[in-house]
Amino acid sequence: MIKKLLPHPALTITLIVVWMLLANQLTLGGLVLGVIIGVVIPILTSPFWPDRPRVRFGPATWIYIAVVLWDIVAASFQIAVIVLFRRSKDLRSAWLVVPLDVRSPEAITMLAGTISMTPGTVSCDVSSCGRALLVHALDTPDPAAEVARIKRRYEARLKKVFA
Amino acid sequence: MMLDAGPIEILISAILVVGGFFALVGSWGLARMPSLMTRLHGPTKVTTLGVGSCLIASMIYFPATQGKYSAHELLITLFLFLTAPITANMIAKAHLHRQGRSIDPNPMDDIAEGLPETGLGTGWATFEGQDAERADPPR
Amino acid sequence: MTHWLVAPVLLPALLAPIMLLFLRKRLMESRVLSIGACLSLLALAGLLMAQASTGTTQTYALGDWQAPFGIVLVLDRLSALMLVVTALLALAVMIYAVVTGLDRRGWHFHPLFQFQLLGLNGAFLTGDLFNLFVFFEVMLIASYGLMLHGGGGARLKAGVQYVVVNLVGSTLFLVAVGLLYGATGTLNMAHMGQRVAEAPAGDHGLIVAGGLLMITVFALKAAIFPLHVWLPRTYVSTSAPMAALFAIMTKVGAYCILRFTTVVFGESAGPLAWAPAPYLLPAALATMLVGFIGVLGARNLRHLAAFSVVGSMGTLVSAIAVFTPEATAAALYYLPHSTFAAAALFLVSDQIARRRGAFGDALSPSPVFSGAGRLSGLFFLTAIAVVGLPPLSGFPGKLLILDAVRDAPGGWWIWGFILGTTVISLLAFARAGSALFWKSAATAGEIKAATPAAPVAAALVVTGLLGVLTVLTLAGGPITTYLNATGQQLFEAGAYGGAVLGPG
Amino acid sequence: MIEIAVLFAISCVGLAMALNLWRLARGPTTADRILALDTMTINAIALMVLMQIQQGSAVYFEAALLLAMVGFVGTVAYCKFLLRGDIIE
Amino acid sequence: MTLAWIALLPFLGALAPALAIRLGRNACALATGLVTTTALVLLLSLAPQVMAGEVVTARISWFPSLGLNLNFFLDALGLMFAGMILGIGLLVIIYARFYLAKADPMGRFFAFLLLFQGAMVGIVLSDNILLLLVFWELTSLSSFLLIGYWRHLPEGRQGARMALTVTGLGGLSLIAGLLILGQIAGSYDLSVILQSGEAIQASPMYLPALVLILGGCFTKSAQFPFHFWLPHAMAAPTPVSAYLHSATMVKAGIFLLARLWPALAGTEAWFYLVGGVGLFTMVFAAAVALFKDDLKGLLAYSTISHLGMLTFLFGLGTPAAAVAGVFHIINHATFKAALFMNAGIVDHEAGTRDLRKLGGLVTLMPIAATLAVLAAAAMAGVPPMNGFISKEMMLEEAVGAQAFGLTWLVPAVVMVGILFSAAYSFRYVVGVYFGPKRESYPSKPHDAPFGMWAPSALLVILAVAIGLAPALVAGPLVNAVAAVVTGGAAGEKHLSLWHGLNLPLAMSVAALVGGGLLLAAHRGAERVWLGLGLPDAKAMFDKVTEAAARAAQRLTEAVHNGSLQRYMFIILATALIVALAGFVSADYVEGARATLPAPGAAVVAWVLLVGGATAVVLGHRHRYLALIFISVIGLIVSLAFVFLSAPDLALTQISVEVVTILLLLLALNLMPKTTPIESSGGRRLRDGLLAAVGGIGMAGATWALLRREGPPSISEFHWANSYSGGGGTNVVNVILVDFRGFDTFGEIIVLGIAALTIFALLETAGRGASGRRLATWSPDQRRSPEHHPMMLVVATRLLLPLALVVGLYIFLRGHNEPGGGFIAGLVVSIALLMQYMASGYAWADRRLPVDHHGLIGFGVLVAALTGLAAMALGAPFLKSAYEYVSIPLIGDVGLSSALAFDIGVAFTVVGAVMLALHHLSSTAQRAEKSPASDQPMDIDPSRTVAEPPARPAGEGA
Amino acid sequence: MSIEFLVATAVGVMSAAGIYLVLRARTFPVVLGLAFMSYAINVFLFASGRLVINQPPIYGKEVTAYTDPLPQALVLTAIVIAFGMTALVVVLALRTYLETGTDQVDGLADTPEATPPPPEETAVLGPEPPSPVAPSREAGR
Ligand code: NA
Ligand code: NA
Repeated sequence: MIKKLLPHPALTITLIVVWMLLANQLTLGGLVLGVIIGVVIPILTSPFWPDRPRVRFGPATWIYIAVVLWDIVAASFQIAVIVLFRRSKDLRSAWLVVPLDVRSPEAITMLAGTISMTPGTVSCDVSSCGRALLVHALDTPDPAAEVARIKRRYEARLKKVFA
Repeated sequence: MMLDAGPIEILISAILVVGGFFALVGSWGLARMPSLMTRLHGPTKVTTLGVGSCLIASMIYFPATQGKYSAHELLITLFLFLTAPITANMIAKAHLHRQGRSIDPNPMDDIAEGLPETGLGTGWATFEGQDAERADPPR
Repeated sequence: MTHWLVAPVLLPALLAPIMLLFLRKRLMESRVLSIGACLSLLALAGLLMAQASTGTTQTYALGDWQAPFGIVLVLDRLSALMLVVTALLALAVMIYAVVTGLDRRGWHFHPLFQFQLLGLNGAFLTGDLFNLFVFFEVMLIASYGLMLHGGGGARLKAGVQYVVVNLVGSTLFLVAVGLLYGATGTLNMAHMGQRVAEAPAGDHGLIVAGGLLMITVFALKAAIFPLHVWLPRTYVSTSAPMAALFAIMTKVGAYCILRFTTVVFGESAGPLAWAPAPYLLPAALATMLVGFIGVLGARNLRHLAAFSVVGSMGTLVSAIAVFTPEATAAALYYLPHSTFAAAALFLVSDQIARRRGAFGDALSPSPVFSGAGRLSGLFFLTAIAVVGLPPLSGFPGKLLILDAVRDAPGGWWIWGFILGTTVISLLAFARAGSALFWKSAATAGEIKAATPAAPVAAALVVTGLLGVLTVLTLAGGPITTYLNATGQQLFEAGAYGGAVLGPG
Repeated sequence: MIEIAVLFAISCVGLAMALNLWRLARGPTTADRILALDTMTINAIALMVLMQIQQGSAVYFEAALLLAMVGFVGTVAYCKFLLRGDIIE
Repeated sequence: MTLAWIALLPFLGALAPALAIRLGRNACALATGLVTTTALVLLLSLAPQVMAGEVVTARISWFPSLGLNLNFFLDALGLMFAGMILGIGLLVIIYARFYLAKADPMGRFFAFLLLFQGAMVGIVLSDNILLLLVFWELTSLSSFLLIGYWRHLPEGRQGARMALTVTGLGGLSLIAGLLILGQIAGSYDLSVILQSGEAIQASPMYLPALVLILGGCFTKSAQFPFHFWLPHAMAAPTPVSAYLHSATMVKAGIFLLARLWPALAGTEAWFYLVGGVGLFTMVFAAAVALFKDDLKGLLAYSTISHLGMLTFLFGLGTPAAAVAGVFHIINHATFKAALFMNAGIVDHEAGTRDLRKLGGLVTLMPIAATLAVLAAAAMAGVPPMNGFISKEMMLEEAVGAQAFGLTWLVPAVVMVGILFSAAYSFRYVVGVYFGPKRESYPSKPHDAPFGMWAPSALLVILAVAIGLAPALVAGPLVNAVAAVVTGGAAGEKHLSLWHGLNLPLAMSVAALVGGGLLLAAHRGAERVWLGLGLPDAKAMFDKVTEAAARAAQRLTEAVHNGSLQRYMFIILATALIVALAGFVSADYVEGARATLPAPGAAVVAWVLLVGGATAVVLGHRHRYLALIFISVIGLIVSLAFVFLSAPDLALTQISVEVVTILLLLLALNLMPKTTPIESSGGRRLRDGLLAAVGGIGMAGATWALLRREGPPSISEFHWANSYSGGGGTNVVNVILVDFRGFDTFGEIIVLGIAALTIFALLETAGRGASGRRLATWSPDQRRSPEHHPMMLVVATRLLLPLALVVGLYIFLRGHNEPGGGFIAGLVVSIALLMQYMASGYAWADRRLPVDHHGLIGFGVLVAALTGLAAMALGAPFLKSAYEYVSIPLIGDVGLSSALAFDIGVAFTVVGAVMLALHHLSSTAQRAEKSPASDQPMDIDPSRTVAEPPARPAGEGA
Repeated sequence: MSIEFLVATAVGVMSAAGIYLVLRARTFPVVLGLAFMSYAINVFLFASGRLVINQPPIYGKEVTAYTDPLPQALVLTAIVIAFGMTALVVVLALRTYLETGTDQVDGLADTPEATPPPPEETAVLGPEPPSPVAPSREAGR
């Protein structure tokens, strides 16, 4: 019953927040409307999201978000430096293959997205079995270390979010 | 005016300068990098952050100057951060597909020898999907 | 508050979605509803004509927003006339389409047909220039669907041309609206007329350019030379009933030229009065010539019919281009005549082509075919109507025009062209009929019918149209009385504006 | 001060868009052009936000939001076309 | 009113034979005869009054404002002609009953004949020249049917066509002439026109009117050079020829000359034009007739000759000549009808009409021979036949006439004419009935049945009677008619056989003797005649019409060559020229509105737009690239809109843009990806020039508008009443859904129809040539095997609800802030399309069981019903209402009927967009050989069984 | 340099591009041309209400300056209609191509002297790129 009514509780919360952001004012009426929307829309769209990934809103999640946000900022500076100052022929571009432990498509996507938004790496493809990510690194002296960093810094944390 | 600049103004200005700078750098990277894979990095991260900065600046600016609180910018940022990696991923896939396994046969690029194996016995999705054989059209 | 005025728009606007929602797979019900709708529209149009014939110009403020701020529908004698013509033609075409099963040969025939009527009726009623654009688009897009209905390669190819040409036309329409709005600050045609009259001299260049561009767009719809080029292939390629229905589409162009010019550039427009007029007459004359030369050079019946539409538009617009009440009245007599005559010609051509199997409508002899007697009679009468010979209405129609334009500048040119092109078309139709019926009678062989012959009811539709022409002829007195009043009404300075915008 | 910062940022974004155009025209691969277009869209969002600050007006927001959403769909469609020809299959 | 009935009876009666034929041929002929007899009796009942000098009239209003009314009048001239038409008509009907073969459809024949008869009677009874025109043209049409009656004969077809074309041409000339005449006289009624002779002849328009009217008369009465149609009209059945060439059709032209004589005759122009043409025709046609071997050909040219003589007589312009003309009309009708019937009998019985195969029939067909001798004598002008008397009268007038100051010219020419006339008359009789009997004739000749020769006998008796006692038999009528024609100037003329020994008699005798001699020397004369090598007018006519038709065909096909490229060029160039011409034709003063300084970003945007446009134009042959480039334009335009205070526009542009791109990409998939270079350099230059001029024009127009203030816009009202009257603060939206809601109503209908048409187009794509092409379609690009990339699928799943929330938000705020139903509908559509794109058509479609047609219908209906609700409350359609209602927990909510209207808009938009794209993509599925899997993503690791990787993770190259 | 000048010239450029493209021989460029014309006309129609910055037509009691909302409403309607029309013409072009095998606007078959365009990956405005290993065009054959 609950599952039918709230197919994606996290989504419901997100939508309520989004609605409040859109409405741009904190009124009771707006909140009621937001709740209605947050409940109704996931029900309407649930056929398009048949899987139910379990997302935990624990500290792990917040830590993960913080780490990623920080890395995005750092990444940008790093890339900026490369873009501005590094000569093209000095670039140490490399392909990385990141073997995956996470299995849910949501988690893999999250990881891939994180990789893309963080320093010097863009995830380009998934293996056809879904167990490895193809990542392009703009400038990396040690590809293996980079892979290890990705698995440690992001994948390990993600596993806790998608428990 | 400049003399009146309070800390908030300075903060906003700084964020704006940083935002503009990142936006420019991202596009500069796009323009000057030697190959598509290297060009992909600038816009994905730097430009997105540049836009994000502008949005944050806006988010601070309106409450600070006009007393109008607005969180709309947060939504745009959310959207951009959600979509930027997917965009990059799709462009990369399209590029991989168009160029074949030998990526970026560009003399400026040192990864011309091709894609690595997955190491799992299977291929990359772009090249070897469920119906790889059928999909290759007759030459 | 009387709502009759909006009914010709609302009726199809409601029926079409209802058919779409509930009758998509129910042909019989759709047919009954469609024919019923056509009949109701006819009755409605008749009622409105009766109201208009009192001479008062009625308006209907949509959304209760008065002109010039909101959109108003305006009913005067002219629009009532156009509604009646449309409804009559629609009824005939709908019956023909049903009895020949055209409506079964594709999707959404009946809703599209209703939408087409909606666009036409709206265009004839609206008093707002931009709203006219919207109804043009409704009318056009429905016509695309109907034009393509039934499919086939040639139809599709021609459809591309038809659609593209009209899209460019719509673009030009908007350019004109932009210029006129920018220069006058209004969209209501009556109001625009007042603004044009008051406009400072420095604005005149833009206003005239906008006005002429507007006329150009209408001329494109009306198939006026050299903008007529799209018409023949379109009309030839579509199904006969749709070509027959499209006979009214060219008249929309003519109607708009008349309405727009009299309201916006009318007598009261001061220095800009009748500014578009000088361009129209030479173009109309050339249209007549090109049309009837095309009739003479046609290789098949449908080309003949299509070019005769072009030619008759030249005749019609040449009378309009004179811009006098008398010539307008004459043109308005010729308008329904040429509409029904063209429709009859397309429909009779279709029946002939069906009977001739693989020989189709080519103007070359085929072996004798069944029903040739009846069809030759219908063809003969239709040809008489199109050429403009007595006893059908083409003859008084042309006489009325000749009589009315005599004293106008360029009147002798119109005489020469009308009489000259009548000779050409006479020769052409004589050749065509002779090849189709007389030579065929002497050609050996047998026809294997490829397409099912049209039922007798199809011939009855043509007979009905010819009957309408007969009524037009026999009732010439009362009809011309109405039309003369229409002409007077259109040219009465400030009358339209007063009715739409209120006194003062 | 903010005015100057905004002006600076706008100039940067404007310049960035010009660079995007250069890449768009120059290519050389189709993916480069898609990327250039996508970046241009994102820069346009930045421009809208900056103009919003410059003018002190809030009407740019929906446009920016919609552009973010729609730019993504467009880019995906372009890529999908390159990959499969058929964008909806 | 009797008069109107006489004119209309044959028309109404035309149904009688058509119906009676079911009862048999006799019934058919009887019915026809009854109609004509009735009309004749009615006519004769009026005769006493008319002969007493009274004019009988009937007036029925028809087109009063035009002056075209059913006004009839009967005077002596009308009586004479109507009597001839109906009387000879009756004889022809009797004759035709026996003449027509069993196979000939008699009902049709008599129906046509009655139509023709009615038209002729109408001409002679009309008091209104426009009405006369109606009947005039009707004679052309009905004679066309009669001449072409034997549709299997090529001569019949050609003859009919030629007759119609020539007389039709003349008819149009006549229209012009009579309209001018009416204008000069101030009325189209003959009774008025005939009173205005002096005014007419004094008018500067007299000469044009005269020439145009004569154009009608001469073509109808086959005067040179329009004579050539008449001999070919002989292809008609002989009864028709007899009728057309004696009393009717050709006489219509003569009738009109006589009718208009008081108004037009007497001037120099009339004398030379009418008299000259008549005289020449008389001589020329007589000469031709002499060398015709076909009996009917001979008679046809003799008709032309006699018509020439009549024309000549009326052309002389003297009252006495007019009397002679009137008298000869009667005489000619009697002997010519008789001769035609005779020729028909010969043809019928001997099986040929060729003089070279005939001869010596006098013993085989004594009755026919007797009749022929008498009728031909009348034609030759042998006393005591009626033709002799009128010829003498003609000669008398000819002797007195002088042309170009020469007194001998006219008599000399006339002399030649009557000499030939005598010769061909003799030739007819001698060639058919006398001379050696032939070995055999195509069929065995014997005298015809009574019914066939009786009508001609009657006519011959009449001819003899008139000849012997002209004053008694014809005198009163001729005098009465002459009085009408000349307006009483002729006085009483005593008709007599004997005029005394005078020059005309001498000429007559000389002509008869000379004619005999000429016949004797026929063979030699024929050689001379053929040696002249006169051009064949019919061949020339044929050549001219054929050439005209071919030229028309070539011209038409050259102009309308089916090239859209050309059409577009013509249309665009015309629009440009016309607009430019309009612009320069009136004053223009540059406006003084202050301009806004452009910030740098605007300049950059401009550069982007121009660069994008250049890229599209230069790169348009790579279609896919062009699509990428064109997106730049959309982006910049959206930016411009938002910068220039048009947020609604920007939102709409942005969302429309992407749907359009999706649509174009979907279509491009199945189409060629490149455009070949087909236009020549010259054409591209030409197109480029037009584009440049057009661009400059548009830029100039924009600039001109932007630089001036212009009058106050009606939108000031919208601004002022948006909130108070429309209940919304977004004025644009209030305009859309309220002030101009009717526009929006139409607009969603356009969208709906577009989708319906797209559906109808694509629904049939699987059939026919298109279906085959789809079935054999193979992708023209290398394709990645992956259909549904995992990451994309995951992202869109999250984006869908987000986008829906945004859509809802945009919808709800639209009335007060930028947004509204249309944009919301597009946003929702885009969100749904994302699912289709990512997860695949089949998968998404199963999850969206929505009837798109229904959505469209529902949307339009909701919008319409919103408007109707107002009507139910007595307000006009689409009148809006709004109310702020308090809802528990939510608070005050502004509810506007416009919101319901906007719901309709949104539903229509979603329905239309989804319907279109849905069917576009399903069309592509038909072409797909390896359908995508049902799974929403190709790779779903959560579905695959977890197993350890084959070997440790490989690392980057 | 004024905004008015930029807008006017932009309208001119878009119109010119539109006119040139609708005069091409294939349906697809013609569709692009129509799209261009639509852009041009939308901006033009919008401009008929004159240009104003930062005064959106959102009514407020304290707001006194505003841009002319009417042309905006007209352009909105025009955009929607143009969208419907474009959709239709695109599908019609596709359908015609499927039915007849040619996308010539005149419905004629490809002319033999028609020359193929240069390879796709060539820069439109820039110099030739190095030749790719697996050029997509060849792969497509
Ligand atoms: Na809106
Ligand atoms: Na709208």
